Amino acid sequence: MANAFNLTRTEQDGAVILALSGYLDAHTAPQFERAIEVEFSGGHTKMIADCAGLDYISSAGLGVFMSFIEDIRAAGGDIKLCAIVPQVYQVFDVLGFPEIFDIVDAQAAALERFRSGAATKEV
Amino acid sequence: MANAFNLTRTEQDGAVILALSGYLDAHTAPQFERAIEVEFSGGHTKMIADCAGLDYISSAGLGVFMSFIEDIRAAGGDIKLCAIVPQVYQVFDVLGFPEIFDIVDAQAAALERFRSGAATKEV
Amino acid sequence: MPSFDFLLQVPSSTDNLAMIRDFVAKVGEKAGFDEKEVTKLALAVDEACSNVIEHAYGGNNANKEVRVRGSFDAEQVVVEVVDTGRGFDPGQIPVKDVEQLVRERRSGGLGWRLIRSIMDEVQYQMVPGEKNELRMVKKIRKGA
Amino acid sequence: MPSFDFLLQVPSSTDNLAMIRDFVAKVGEKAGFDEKEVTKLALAVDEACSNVIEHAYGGNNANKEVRVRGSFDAEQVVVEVVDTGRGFDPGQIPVKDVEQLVRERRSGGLGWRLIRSIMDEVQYQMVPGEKNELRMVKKIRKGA
Ligand SMILES: Nc1ncnc2c1ncn2[C@@H]1O[C@H](COP(=O)(O)OP(=O)(O)O)[C@@H](O)[C@H]1O
Ligand SMILES: Nc1ncnc2c1ncn2[C@@H]1O[C@H](COP(=O)(O)OP(=O)(O)O)[C@@H](O)[C@H]1O
Repeated sequence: MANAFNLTRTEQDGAVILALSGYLDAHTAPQFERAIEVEFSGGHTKMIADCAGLDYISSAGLGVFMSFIEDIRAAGGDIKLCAIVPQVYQVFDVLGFPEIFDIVDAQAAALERFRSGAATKEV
Repeated sequence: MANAFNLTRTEQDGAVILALSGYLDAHTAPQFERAIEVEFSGGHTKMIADCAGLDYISSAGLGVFMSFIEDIRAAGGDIKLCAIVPQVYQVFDVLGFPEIFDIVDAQAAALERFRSGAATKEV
Repeated sequence: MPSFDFLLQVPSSTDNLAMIRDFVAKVGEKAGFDEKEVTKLALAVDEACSNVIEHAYGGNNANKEVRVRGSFDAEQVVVEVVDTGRGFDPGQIPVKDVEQLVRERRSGGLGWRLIRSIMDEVQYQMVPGEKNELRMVKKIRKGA
Repeated sequence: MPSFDFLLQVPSSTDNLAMIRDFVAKVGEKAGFDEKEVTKLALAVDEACSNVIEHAYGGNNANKEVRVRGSFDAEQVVVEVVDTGRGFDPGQIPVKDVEQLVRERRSGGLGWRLIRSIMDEVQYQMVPGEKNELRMVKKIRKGA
């Protein structure tokens, strides 16, 4: 069914990698929201959302990124996004997310940006 | 879309192999019917319907087999069916097709049955 | 468990059978049927709708509608197929086995057999001048 | 080309958004949209229906219905989303850009923006005591 959403968590070099797959809509966004909440309240502020397997996102999914990013950045961390497929990227793009979020090609590049302490985008 | 049906034709050892794939329903059955008609009127009476790629069949698809089999057998040929996946086989089975049609596991077995001149089932 | 109601209406065309199957399959999944049961449910409804398109409306006709209502609760799935075309009397369908149909070189006559073998209850009702309705019930067997 | 009419009605639950997207995607495919256009059309309707479920009905409620009508001809696809819940005035939706929403730690406020950026025409109509209807049109661009 085109409603399944999946989230797998790994850690690397002090960053939490959340690999998203499937459909992130108003039905599945709460699951993603809880995952970010758990990380943040557990003191993990360096997060990477690996979107390679993400087939679909609606505004409810985008909202999860929006509502956490300020607090995470204030705590010295960031949510970096990587490996977004074109049909999902067009949604981020039309709303202007690339100006606010750090979006890179691959996990390795996201990790590198945390390592090099690349300036976090600011709102 | 779960409506696509495809038919590819090859010949081997004097038999015509029609490989069916996708969904064979009231919408796509006419396409299969024309293919059988073309073979039969072209003098090809040894036919193998390779169902390995067939995901779905409804009674409209079954009807194509039913309406031609007598004439094809009367002309010394047969339609042998092979490689039917379980969820399609259950439809053939519930209607009693295995008692009437020669259904085997694989193309090779179907060819072998034409070669050995295995007795054609009779109605 | 409350009951859940779904409705799909499409133009009378065999081109839309795939959409009807997908709709019914999803209702079946939501009701808790396994993959095999879902496939059979979709087949029964495909047969019913193919009959509506071919017989009740006499072929594809974009101005006529095929209406499929699917609902379920903890016990059963109910699917109703409604048309506004020509009605008929299912009691008059000749009962012929496949052997006989093959001998007569018939390509039809199996749809009703499939519907009856798949569904637990089948009722056909004509409301003259209004609609024809085929109501089919499939029970949900726990742990089956 | 005649016009073709499709209708889907499902209980008000985000669980059914996938079914709505699939339905709309198929209507878009039949109308001749390419994959990219189909995805955008389904997204706009997802947003509209998510709003109905969340705002018009105030959350999942199996007793309320979300109704989606899709139709097309050679020129355009029209999708109407109908509810019988609380209506609203789209003119009152504050226009905030993403920067501002992020600063306010808001998780919402982008749905309408997406709908308007995807569809060519958007009209919202309240028929008090009866229904609310959001009508969205997307033109079919030949060879686009
Ligand atoms: N919905 C319907 N409206 C009118 N006539 C129908 C309908 N369904 C079935 N029939 C009649 O019953 C007969 C048997 O139907 P069925 O078993 O499905 O086989 P088939 O449709 O392949 O002939 C049909 O040939 C038709 O005359
Ligand atoms: N169908 C609807 N019924 C009632 N209110 C709505 C509806 N759609 C939108 N709204 C109102 O408009 C606001 C903006 O909607 P939208 O841009 O989709 O963002 P979001 O739904 O994420 O808040 C909503 O917060 C809500 O107050």
